[in-house]
Amino acid sequence: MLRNPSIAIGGGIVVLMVLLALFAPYLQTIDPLSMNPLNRMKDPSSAFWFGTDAYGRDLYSRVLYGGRTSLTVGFAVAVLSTGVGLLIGLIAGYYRSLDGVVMRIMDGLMAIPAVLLAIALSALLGGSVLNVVIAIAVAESPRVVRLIRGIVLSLRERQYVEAALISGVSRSRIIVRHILPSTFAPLAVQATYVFASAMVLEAILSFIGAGIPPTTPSWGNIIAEGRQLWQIKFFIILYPALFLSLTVFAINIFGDGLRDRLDQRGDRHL
Amino acid sequence: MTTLRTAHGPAETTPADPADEVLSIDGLTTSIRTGQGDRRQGEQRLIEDIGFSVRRGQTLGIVGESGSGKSVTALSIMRLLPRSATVAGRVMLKGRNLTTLSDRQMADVRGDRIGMIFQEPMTSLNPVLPVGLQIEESLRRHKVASGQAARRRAVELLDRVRIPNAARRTAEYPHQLSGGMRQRVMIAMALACNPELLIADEPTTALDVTTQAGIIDLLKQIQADDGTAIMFITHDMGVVAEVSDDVLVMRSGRIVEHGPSQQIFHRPAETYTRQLLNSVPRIGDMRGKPGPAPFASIGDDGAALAPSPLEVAKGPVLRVTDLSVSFRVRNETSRFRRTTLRAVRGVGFDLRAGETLAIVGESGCGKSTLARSIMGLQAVDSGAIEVAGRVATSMTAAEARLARKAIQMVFQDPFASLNPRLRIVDSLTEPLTAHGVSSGGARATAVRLIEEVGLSAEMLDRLPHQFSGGQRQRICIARALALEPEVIVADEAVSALDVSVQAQVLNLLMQLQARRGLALLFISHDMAVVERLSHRVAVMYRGQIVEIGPRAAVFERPAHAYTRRLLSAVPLPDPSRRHKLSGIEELFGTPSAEPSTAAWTDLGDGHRVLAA
Amino acid sequence: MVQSIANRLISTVPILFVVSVLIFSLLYLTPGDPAQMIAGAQATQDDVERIREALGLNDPALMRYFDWLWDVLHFDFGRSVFNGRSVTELIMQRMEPTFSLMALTTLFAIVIAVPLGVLAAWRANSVVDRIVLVLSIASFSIPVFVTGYVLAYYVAFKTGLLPVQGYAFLKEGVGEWLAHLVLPSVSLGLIYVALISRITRASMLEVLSEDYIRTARAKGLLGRRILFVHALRNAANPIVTVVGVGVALLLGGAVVIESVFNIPGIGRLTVDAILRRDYPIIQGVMLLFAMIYIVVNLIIDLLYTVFDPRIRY
Amino acid sequence: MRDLKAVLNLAAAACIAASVGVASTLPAHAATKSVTAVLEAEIVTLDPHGTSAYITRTFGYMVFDTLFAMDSNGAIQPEMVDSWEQVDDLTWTFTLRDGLTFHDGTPVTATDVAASLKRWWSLSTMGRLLKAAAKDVVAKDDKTFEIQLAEPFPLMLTSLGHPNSPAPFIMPARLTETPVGQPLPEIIGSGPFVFDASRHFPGDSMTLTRFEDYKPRDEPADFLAGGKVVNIDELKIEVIPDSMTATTALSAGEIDYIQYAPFDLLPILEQDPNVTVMGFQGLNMFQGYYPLNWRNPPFDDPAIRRVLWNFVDQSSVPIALGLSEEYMVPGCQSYFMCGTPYETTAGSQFPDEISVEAGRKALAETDYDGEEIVVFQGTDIEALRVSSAVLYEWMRQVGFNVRIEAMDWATLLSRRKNENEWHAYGVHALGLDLGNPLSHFWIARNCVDFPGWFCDEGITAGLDAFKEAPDDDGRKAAAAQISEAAFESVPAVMWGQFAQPAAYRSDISNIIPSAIPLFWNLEVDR
Repeated sequence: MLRNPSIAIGGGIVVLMVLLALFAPYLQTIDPLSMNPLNRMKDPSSAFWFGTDAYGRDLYSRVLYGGRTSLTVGFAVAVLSTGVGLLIGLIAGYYRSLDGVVMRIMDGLMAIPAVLLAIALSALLGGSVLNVVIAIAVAESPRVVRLIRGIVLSLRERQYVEAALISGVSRSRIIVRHILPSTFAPLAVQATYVFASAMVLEAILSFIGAGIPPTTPSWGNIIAEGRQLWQIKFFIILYPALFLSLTVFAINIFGDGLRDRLDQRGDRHL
Repeated sequence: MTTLRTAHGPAETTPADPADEVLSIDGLTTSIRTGQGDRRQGEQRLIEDIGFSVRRGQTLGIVGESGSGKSVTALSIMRLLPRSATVAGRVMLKGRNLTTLSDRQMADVRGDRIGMIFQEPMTSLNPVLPVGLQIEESLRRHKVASGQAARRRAVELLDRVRIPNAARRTAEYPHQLSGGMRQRVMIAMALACNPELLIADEPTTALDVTTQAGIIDLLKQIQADDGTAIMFITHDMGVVAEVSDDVLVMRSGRIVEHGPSQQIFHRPAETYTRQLLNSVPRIGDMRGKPGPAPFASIGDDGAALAPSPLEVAKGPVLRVTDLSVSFRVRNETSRFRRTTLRAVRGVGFDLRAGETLAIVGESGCGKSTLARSIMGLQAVDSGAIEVAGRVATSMTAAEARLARKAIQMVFQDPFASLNPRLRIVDSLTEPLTAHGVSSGGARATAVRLIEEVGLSAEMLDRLPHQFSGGQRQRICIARALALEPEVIVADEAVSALDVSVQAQVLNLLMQLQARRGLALLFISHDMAVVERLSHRVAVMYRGQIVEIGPRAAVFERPAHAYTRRLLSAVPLPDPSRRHKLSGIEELFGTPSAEPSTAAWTDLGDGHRVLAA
Repeated sequence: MVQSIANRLISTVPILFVVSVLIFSLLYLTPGDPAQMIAGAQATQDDVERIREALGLNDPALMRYFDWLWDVLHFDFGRSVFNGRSVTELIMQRMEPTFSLMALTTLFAIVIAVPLGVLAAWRANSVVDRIVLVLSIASFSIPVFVTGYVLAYYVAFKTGLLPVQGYAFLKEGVGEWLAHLVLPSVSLGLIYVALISRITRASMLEVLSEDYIRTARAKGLLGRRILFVHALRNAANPIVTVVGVGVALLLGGAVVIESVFNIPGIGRLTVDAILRRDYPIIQGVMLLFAMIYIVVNLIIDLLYTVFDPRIRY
Repeated sequence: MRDLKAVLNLAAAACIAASVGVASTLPAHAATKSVTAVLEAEIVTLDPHGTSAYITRTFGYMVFDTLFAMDSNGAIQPEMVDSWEQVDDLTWTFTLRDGLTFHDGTPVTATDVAASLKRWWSLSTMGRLLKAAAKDVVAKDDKTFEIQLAEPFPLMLTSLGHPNSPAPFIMPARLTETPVGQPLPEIIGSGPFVFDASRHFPGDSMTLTRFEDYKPRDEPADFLAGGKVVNIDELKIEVIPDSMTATTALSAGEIDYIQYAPFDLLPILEQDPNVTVMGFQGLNMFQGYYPLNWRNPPFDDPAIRRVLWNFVDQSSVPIALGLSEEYMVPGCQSYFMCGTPYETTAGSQFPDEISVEAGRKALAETDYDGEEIVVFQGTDIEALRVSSAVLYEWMRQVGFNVRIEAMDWATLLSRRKNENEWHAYGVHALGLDLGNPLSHFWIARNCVDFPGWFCDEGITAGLDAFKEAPDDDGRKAAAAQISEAAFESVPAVMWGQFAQPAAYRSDISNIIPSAIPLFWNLEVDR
């Protein structure tokens, strides 16, 4: 698996980011929340490795902790939306009677652009990590539902599923044994994309003013807060943007690698 | 210069005139780099040291089972293999070595000097371009004709491959044509620039037998007119015998035997060739035999046992009465408008224990729908299905589940009918545990089953991809037997297999039937296989059974016109018994169904025919 | 075909209904009150209550919903709580900028992305392919507002070649219009380029392994004709699908880009309305988005028939 | 299907044609003299009586007119009124100037004035004082109206001329029938600029044109008072929500005026020869506040509220906002701001050393038992965001168990109504309002049902004294009395006095220095 360069490089960067986030309390230099207006917008130095922001907070420590929040948001959204999407998708795909109603609701959710739905939810629910996660997950789930439903619909027609059916295996057992395992690979790939797009969406929510409050640093809100200042002090958005983009990039290529790896169809080309 | 490496080179039937030699191949070896990305790097030989030549006006048949390298040979000549393949050796076309040409020069040769037709006419024609354009662009590319002239020439070509209303057809898209017509378009395209060599790679495999007959006839006609050299690649011994002057037998990338047709079919020198020929059922072989007969001397299953004569004492284990099935189709041609397709119309028959009833028919005749309806996988409109005396169509879900124990199915595609993630033992025990057998007991049964189908118990813990197609089909049969059914429905169960494997699986089915007294509903398009295996035969056409009766009666005294056409269209694997294939003129219009006034006529001995 | 389109449009009514219920319940369940916004921070509770009463916000939710639904059925989408302008009028004012932005972005993205994707597929696994892949993922990874700021500052402000912000209506001249839209479209389009080039590559790869491509090669056809005549049209449908799916993405991105470049489009109207709790506008705009989604899907389906003669309605 | 293809081809052709036709014609100003301004926010509510929002007041001063107005010294001068007379303790009569006309061409009458005042006084702080004292407003004839009082009201002219929002703008009587809260059916005023609904694109821009029939007073313009002579044809007010974009647009010459130049970009703008930065003093400055919620423990304990004096210094937040000293008054300890008529530090509880350390000590002496403090943070305005964040950080360091909740301003306004949900939030207001106890947002809200629910008898007594004081000395004494009570009971804690400088293209001159942007008097040299 690691021989695939996409997986190795992408995965490596992601693991590095996760480690940085996990060990942030040990790697930080200065309390990331501690403000000191006298130290505002200081250039990077030995005291402030990445400089300071408009409140005089240490950007290096904030970026470390920001990784915690951003990765948490990405991970939580990925887990939540794939989990919910899997459940609803299985139900919609296998129980045709529910399909119509469920898919109309999903259509309704999909009809509203994800960013706007997230903005609306987040603005209306109020800014907190949990609410941002919920908002983004609600916006992302319908796509997962569609994906899973499509897979279930095609798997239902597989001969081995029909073979199980005619040998008297119950529906619930067919779902667990024959259908569920086949959804894992595409679901894992989808989860990586959701992971990445949730992190970008979080930044956009912060930009609009409906994101996570700055007292909980995230890469998105560090960039959003610093955006007024970037013409004067470029580093304020440079570092968080670099970390965010690098991570999103890494997750994406990891996802691509995973897809190539898991995609049996890849072997079909001579 | 006809240097042939095999000991059994072609006899000097015709004097070798070097000027006549269109293609001459020597030491052709193709390998492919395996393992891209994270897999191991390596090189795999696909074909090795292939040498032969084709003369003007001659047809060389290349025959072999899957993986024998016959298609790779063709693609190597055309240099159409992926970049990761390397081709060594000499490919001389009219004295020009194709292997040393630049890519651009080779592109000039393709379509101009060598035409090629492929197996799947549906997928080999570009679905989004009008067929006329697809012919014209070849003409334009090789500067044979341009502008209006190209358009006229395309119409002429379509005319020549006997497509009616050729002028109008040029604007149509491939999906608007029938399978046979598509293949005719392919031929027209390949012939557009009057190539010296035509390579036909399994050109009739995807076609129904009656359509196939027309295509073979057309190719013969063209060769007679133009003297084009033809390389005809196929796995079907009957087709080879029908078309070839010389035959080349391939196996595992090497030439096994090469010689004139008569010699290969009548005096094969190699064991492999003999085995191959023995595995092929021939129509007429069964004449005068009372019941199904296993294939002889095909390796390990050769120890054949003669099936016991049919016991007719018992009542039917499966009775289908006046069954009709229709779909609301939303196919690719209409995403919103749905039409009703009446796939099965008023079908009825009985099946007794120990008996094999074969349902034969061409694609789209409704035979698979019939099988699925019997299995409860397809809702039916009307009619009754009785399994072991119980009416399955009126059962509750729970009852139906129990009834299903008595009837099980073997599917066509052995690669799709086993869950790739489950170990064999899990697939085999699944039906048992679903019906409450303990896992220990189920495992013991699985051991017994896998041995019964000729595999060994240590294979139980493997995954499906570690098995060949034939082995998988055996496993599927074992799974179907797990619940001790009284009836097995086999839907094209051997058509995806190579002939030698096919023969083995058929032998297995016959053995199992004899041993267990199974009733077998055998659904197939292959007349020869059906003749070999069945006690009774039902011919399906357009959703109806048009003729049903004992095997001997149907094969020897076919009463329905369609049955007769079907039988006469089958090519025989014997070059000395070539005949003017029936069904040459494919039905171009929509064949009308049997008129509703049609009624059953009893010809005695259970042989009945539907006729107006 | 007209019949089919009509059926399609009618079948979308449930979607619109679902959207309206979703949005209404969302607004009902969440805090925030337009009356308070109107009155201002210094208003006392009494003042706010008077305004609530004047706006009818004290009526039961269900009654408000059915009143609104009734009006919508009569094509009356209500009026802004704040300035009393009709929602229809407000939306109409914003249509041109947003649609211009979306159209130009789509055009830009397709013109760039499709050839890139074709190139990447043609030379799959080569260096070119890798570069295209990395560039497209990279453009996907940078938040759109960062791209927007950087382009506005370095391309527009530093060189003075293009306006830094704002929008010029088409009636003010095509040149002006285009000049104002170039940078927003490019910033927004980069994500889209990534998306389209990736699907183009994937779809082309799939198609290039098809039998008819082998047939085309067997005819001696050369690369460009095979790629653009034989392969691309067959690969078109997934691309069209993604272009369509991307419209939803664009609408979202437009919210951000309209803020960065100060374009008076629907995205900003929506965000303003959300932040201010201007319920009639939020509901109206969301219905509009649902309509756009439906119409775009319809167009996609019609485009399928253009590229693939097998599909008919 | 063929038709669709044809349409597509056509569309493609059109696109090509469009792209060929691109000329790099950049915006050129039309022959009309026009100024493009970006104000603090969008003018959302156009009803000048309907909201206390500053931006609507700004709009009101352009499109509407007032009876009296404040000059740069804080004195009240006549504007629409020509002459007036206090007949007795309970009767005032006023006569309007000649030639006052509404934008629809009808003359301004005393009836319109009476109706407008009665509509205005229900929502306005100043108006409510008048309403409480008044019996009626009566039109005597077309030009004369009389205010009849139930009790003496020394603040008559202040209430009619003070810019505290909403200010008493005059509109046609028929418009006053619209209840406050509902949008006005049309916007007709008698001010120097005319509003045209067809040139109003909510959320984007609004173009006001000069009112040709406006009769300015003869006196020179002096803050809100004096002759409002308009020297431009058009005023285009654009909404650019992103201040970064707005600043770049100003530098690029695409717009002419920004009301609030972003603090951090001030140094850049100051160096730009094409841009002038305008700072403010006194009443045109802002003061920040942390209003406290007296009903939510532990802030029901005044001792714990007083702890805040020990660590909320008066410069950290402005510095954190990016302001340099020239735009702030460091260490101002006056509730009524510094450099203003009622500046006072009476009763100041600020210690000499304001620090986290001092706060920690002070907290230790109280009964604070670790109850959770919730700080609300409005996220859509920078000063709100920064001040709340700094407060949170201070309280955290001091040893409060504190939590911050971020939300947009709309949500904050809505949620602060629930007394159990919050303890404090950061906000700021203009000196024009805070400079006077009667219009001071937190002092004047004493003992009314207002979020925070502060109620101190000492402040009430002081406010009464202020209202009744016959002269300015009396009012100053009352202000000091209020200050002492407020420092003791702490309805709100200030966090600093600062200016929000405006910036404009240097080819604009004679701009009136005012925190309320005024577009009369200014001249453009193009």
